[in-house]
Amino acid sequence: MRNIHVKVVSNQETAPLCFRMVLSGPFENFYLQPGQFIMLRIGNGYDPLLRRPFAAYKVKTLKGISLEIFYAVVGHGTRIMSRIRPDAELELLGPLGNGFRIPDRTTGALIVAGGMGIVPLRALIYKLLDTQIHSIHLFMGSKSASHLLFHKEFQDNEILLHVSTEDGSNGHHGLITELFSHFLENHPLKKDNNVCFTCGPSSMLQTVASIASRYRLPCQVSLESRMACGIGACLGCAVKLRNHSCSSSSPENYGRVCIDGPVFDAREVEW
Amino acid sequence: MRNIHVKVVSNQETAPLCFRMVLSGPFENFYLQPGQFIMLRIGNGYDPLLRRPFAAYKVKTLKGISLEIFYAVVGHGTRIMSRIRPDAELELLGPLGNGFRIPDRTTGALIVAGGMGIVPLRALIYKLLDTQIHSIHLFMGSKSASHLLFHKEFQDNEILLHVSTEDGSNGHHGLITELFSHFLENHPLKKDNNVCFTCGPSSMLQTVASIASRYRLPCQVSLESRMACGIGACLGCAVKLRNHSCSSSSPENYGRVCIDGPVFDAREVEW
Amino acid sequence: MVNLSTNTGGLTLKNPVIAASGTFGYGLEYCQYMDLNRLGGLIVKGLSLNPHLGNPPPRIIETTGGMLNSIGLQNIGVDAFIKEKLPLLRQYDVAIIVNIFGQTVEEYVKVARRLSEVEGINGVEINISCPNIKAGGIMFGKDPQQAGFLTKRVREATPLPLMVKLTPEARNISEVAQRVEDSGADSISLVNTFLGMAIDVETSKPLLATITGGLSGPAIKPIALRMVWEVAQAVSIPVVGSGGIASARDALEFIIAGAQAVQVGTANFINPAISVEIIEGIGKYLQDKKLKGIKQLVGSLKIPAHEKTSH
Amino acid sequence: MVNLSTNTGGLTLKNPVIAASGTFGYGLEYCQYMDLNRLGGLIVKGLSLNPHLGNPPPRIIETTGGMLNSIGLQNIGVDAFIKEKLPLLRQYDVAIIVNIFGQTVEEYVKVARRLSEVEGINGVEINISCPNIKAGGIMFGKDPQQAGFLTKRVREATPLPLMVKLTPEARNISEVAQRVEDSGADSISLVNTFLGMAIDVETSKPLLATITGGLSGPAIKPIALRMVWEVAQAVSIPVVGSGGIASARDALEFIIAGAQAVQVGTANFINPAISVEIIEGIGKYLQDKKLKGIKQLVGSLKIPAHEKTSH
Ligand SMILES: Cc1cc2nc3c(=O)[nH]c(=O)nc-3n(C[C@H](O)[C@H](O)[C@H](O)COP(=O)(O)OP(=O)(O)OC[C@H]3O[C@@H](n4cnc5c(N)ncnc54)[C@H](O)[C@@H]3O)c2cc1C
Ligand SMILES: Cc1cc2nc3c(=O)[nH]c(=O)nc-3n(C[C@H](O)[C@H](O)[C@H](O)COP(=O)(O)OP(=O)(O)OC[C@H]3O[C@@H](n4cnc5c(N)ncnc54)[C@H](O)[C@@H]3O)c2cc1C
Ligand SMILES: Cc1cc2nc3c(=O)[nH]c(=O)nc-3n(C[C@H](O)[C@H](O)[C@H](O)COP(=O)(O)O)c2cc1C
Ligand SMILES: Cc1cc2nc3c(=O)[nH]c(=O)nc-3n(C[C@H](O)[C@H](O)[C@H](O)COP(=O)(O)O)c2cc1C
Ligand code: FES
Ligand code: FES
Repeated sequence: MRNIHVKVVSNQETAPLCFRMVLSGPFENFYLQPGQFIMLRIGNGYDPLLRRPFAAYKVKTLKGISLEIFYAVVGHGTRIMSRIRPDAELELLGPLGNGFRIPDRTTGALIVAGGMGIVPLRALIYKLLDTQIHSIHLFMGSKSASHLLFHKEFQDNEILLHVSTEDGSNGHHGLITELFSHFLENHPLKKDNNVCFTCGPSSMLQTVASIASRYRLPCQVSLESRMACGIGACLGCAVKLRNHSCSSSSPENYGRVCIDGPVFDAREVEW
Repeated sequence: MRNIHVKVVSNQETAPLCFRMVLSGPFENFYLQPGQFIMLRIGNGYDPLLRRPFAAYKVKTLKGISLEIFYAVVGHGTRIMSRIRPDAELELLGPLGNGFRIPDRTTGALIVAGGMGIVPLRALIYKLLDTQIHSIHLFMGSKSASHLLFHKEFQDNEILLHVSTEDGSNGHHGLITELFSHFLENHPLKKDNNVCFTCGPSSMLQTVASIASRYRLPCQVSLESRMACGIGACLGCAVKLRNHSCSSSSPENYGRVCIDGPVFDAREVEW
Repeated sequence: MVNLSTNTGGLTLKNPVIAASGTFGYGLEYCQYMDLNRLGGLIVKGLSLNPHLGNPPPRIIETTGGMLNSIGLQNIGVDAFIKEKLPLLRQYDVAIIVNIFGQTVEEYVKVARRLSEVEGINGVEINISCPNIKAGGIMFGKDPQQAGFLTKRVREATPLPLMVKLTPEARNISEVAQRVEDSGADSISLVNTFLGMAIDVETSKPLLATITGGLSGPAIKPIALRMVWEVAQAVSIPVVGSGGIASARDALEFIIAGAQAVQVGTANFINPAISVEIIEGIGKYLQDKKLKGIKQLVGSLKIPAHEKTSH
Repeated sequence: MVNLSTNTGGLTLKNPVIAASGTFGYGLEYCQYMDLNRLGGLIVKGLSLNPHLGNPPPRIIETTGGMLNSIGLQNIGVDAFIKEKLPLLRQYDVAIIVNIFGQTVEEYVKVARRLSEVEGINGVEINISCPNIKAGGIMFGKDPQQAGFLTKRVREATPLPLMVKLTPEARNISEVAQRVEDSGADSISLVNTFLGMAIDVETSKPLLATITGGLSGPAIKPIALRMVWEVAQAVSIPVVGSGGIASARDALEFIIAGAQAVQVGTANFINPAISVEIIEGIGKYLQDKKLKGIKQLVGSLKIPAHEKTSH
């Protein structure tokens, strides 16, 4: 966990308002677990002021090891970010947070990704494959076909892909949670050794968590929250958790997405 | 006078902390007089917030007409500017202000430039040469030899170059005003048809103005001031002028560098 | 078509965007860069009875997300304005509001009276909030009683729609607003600048010749918005919001918080055509949201349930 | 070598840079990113007698050059701090100052007393300026009399160096400062955050669950600096400046304006090692200017001649 100086190698639009940014820097001993994230300082001035959190992925290039991030332009900070030109120097803090945990004896994974939520899950998929877990169902939903990231990449893989789009331009016409729920209904699983991993909009996570709990499927959710520090100091990224400790009188407490998460056991979260 | 969108073609350091930025844009009917300036919006966010004023110069390139500016990195805004990469899009307001006036029957020019002050004077020199005024003495001072802009360009020209540096690394060791004063002492001029033009740090301008007045040499000074609007609306760029109008009771008033200047008759300025 | 028109107490504007005083000169400075006819209104630089020299330079300095100014209300005086600027300005189809100030109540009254004698002025904005002059200005704006008294006197002097511009430096801005309302103002505008300063560490000298100056720009927006929200709840006359508005979204925030109209100040310096972009952005927003007009939006802030109970 | 040490009323710091409360966790969060031993001091997150849950999310939102927060003083309580955090923190060579708050005067007194019973705490900062809790906090800081009373009671309860943290929302901050001085404070720190708000125009809902929150960061620096300058002239105990400090130059501005030390808050989020960079920058500045120490710089602002006469 360090603050390092990195350089933009490329920054290009790969889907409508979705950019891929490649960064070069001292990434030799930079170990990122799937689900962990980085905080990127966008520019050298005070606008945007705070760093922004992104999932990141290590890739090997001809020039050495690079870091790759995929981001959607959703507001002021990411808009400015989308205009950064190659060679620009940025600051990066990471790796941060706790990633997905693959329990021992896991044999299958049910992965539910909404929109940009696929980004950290992609790293997880490769890790699962590396760990010889080959029964992977990926449920991937997005606004439209053009917003389906890594779609081709996954098709070439041995994973089982289930796609939905809100406009019906690819796969199921509707929400990915519908597809997920429908699938579980029709395909009884050996539940003990299957794990559900999910990332996406908060409302989707909540639905996935409740579906998973219905099928007694262990479920790990990667949450998002606005962050200032990313290292547990500001308490800005609070998320309400169920309180298991007896020391406190209140039935709930606030966890920090940045350091207690971003990946939480779905049962811990007070939705 | 328009607000136009331009693109950075290049942005490179040509002398220590002095950058040349080339901009492409709709410059066909963009007529800049020497001494006029532009206001450049640096970046797309709010840092820096205000545009910065710069002298600009039209150059023909293979791709059409470009605008060239030379700027010193002196503070927050120019530091951020120095990190802008080619292809970035900026906004430009201009041409602004009143430039140098070459009076009819001018036969000779005495030009005194301090530091970056040479930038608007360079355009003036070419205009003078175009107007068939060939008796041009250029007094050019800077911190050190490496900060002398356009030095080579001017050496190749038919103008008479007088150089000073504060560290003695080129020409006279000392201030350019010393060289200017010394020259006038030893070279009586046909004063009527000579004009003095000057741009540089405020203290230098003041000295040049007083030397010029001693020799009854008409003198035009290009002033600098912090600016917000650049178009005469905010009254932020005020400079104290001597009041010639009888209507006002006060012996002085404030002029606006952006629209009443930046070039003023030295006698108008209340130093 | 959406209806952008709004009303700020006796004055109907074709849209809610007004150029703020002191940031738009006498209006004419901008006519090369934008179409003045597009504006809802335009407030000219603060005018006094006699021409005013203003403060010595340096008068401005940029700060993060904002700027400090200590112009000191330099102006050509009300008579020169009427003679030289108004005839030109009147040719545009835009509400012309004149910002006035004085060192004494009497001076405010005289300027207001003078403006009421001529054609083509649509409103008066009383500046009781300028931090950059030593007498008058903010003196009247900090204290509810003085603000009320001044408003009353100017009210008596002019039939023109009367907007009173408050300072965020008031000890209790809602109280000042209420007093101003009770004293006959047609609307309230806020905020003017915050008192700030900056120092040149190389020389240990203040960066403004007057040491302190007024802070404006996006930096102050969150505080300004909070104050507008508070004041809008405290009075029943229209409120005109300002402070750091630089985009349609910013303007919409103020409207949702309770402003009938907004003033755009410092942002004019960043982009001289910003007001037109803001007007277009508001129109587009209303259209996207399928709202018929501004009125449906004013004060539409949704308070979370848990906050409603505890207030 | 230049001497960076300074004194903030009964407490000698090896340099004038202190990490501000609430932006530095319990200190330990930062030890992977910087060397805590380098800091002049470190103020831990505001502590109350019992653990405090804090406000519902969303709790933060970025604004231009700043951020709003409504954390609501979530903390583990003074006992857990003493048991779990202090032993680890004490291993560093840095002045540990504990920020405290309460809903009642009695609660402040109890927390202060509890802290005085243990080893390793170098000072207490009384937070009478948090805008994010409904009872206590800012209530005490807005009114000179209440601020004075609270200070007096805490003063009686602890022999530890006592810093009182003022709110810029005070109706007259210099008056509050004087009262706090008279009531036995060893030093005064200012400013805490400004009350602000932000609205999501897509939903018409406030962007913070508590509607309003505290504005911090570079955006507020000019106002904070002006207040520090005013308060430094109004009191004779040391003043600790804060509000938007993000570089050595910013820190130097506050020192020149009259601060004996500074607190760095929001900037820690932008760069977790910023305090060290600021300390180094101040050292370099003193060296370049051939100054022997901080003391020569404190309050060295050069007032222009024309301003001296007219004040
Ligand atoms: C651990 C983590 C990992 C993330 N990884 C990625 C990623 O790989 N790719 C990607 O595109 N995005 C990712 N995000 C979300 C990303 O950080 C936000 O989209 C970004 O910060 C928005 O910045 P902005 O200035 O453009 O938006 P703002 O202008 O600040 O806000 C625009 C919109 O984005 C939402 N938003 C802002 N900040 C966040 C945030 N921190 N989390 C969620 N929503 C936010 C706001 O609610 C608002 O609706 C991640 C977030 C977290 C917490
Ligand atoms: C009409 C005009 C033409 C100019 N042309 C050029 C040019 O061709 N090349 C060039 O390098 N510079 C030029 N300048 C100066 C240039 O605008 C400033 O150097 C620049 O705005 C500084 O921005 P900054 O944010 O880096 O400095 P800041 O951080 O704002 O200030 C750093 C230092 O620069 C000084 N400064 C800041 N703004 C100005 C200003 N507007 N005028 C003078 N000094 C200032 C400050 O007093 C301070 O000492 C011109 C200025 C004017 C008014
Ligand atoms: C350079 C400048 C000059 C100003 N002059 C005046 C003035 O003459 N009268 C007045 O009432 N307000 C004046 N103001 C205040 C603005 O009208 C506006 O209230 C304030 O700047 C806040 O809005 P903003 O953040 O959009 O700029 C001035 C502001 C600036 C920046
Ligand atoms: C997220 C956050 C939490 C804060 N928590 C506290 C706190 O617990 N106690 C306190 O006295 N001040 C608290 N503050 C105020 C800061 O200590 C500081 O006074 C303020 O942010 C202004 O300084 P800055 O602009 O450098 O951040 C907090 C500020 C922020 C941004
Ligand atoms: S972002 Fe600061 S605690 Fe999580
Ligand atoms: S910069 Fe605004 S009047 Fe000159």
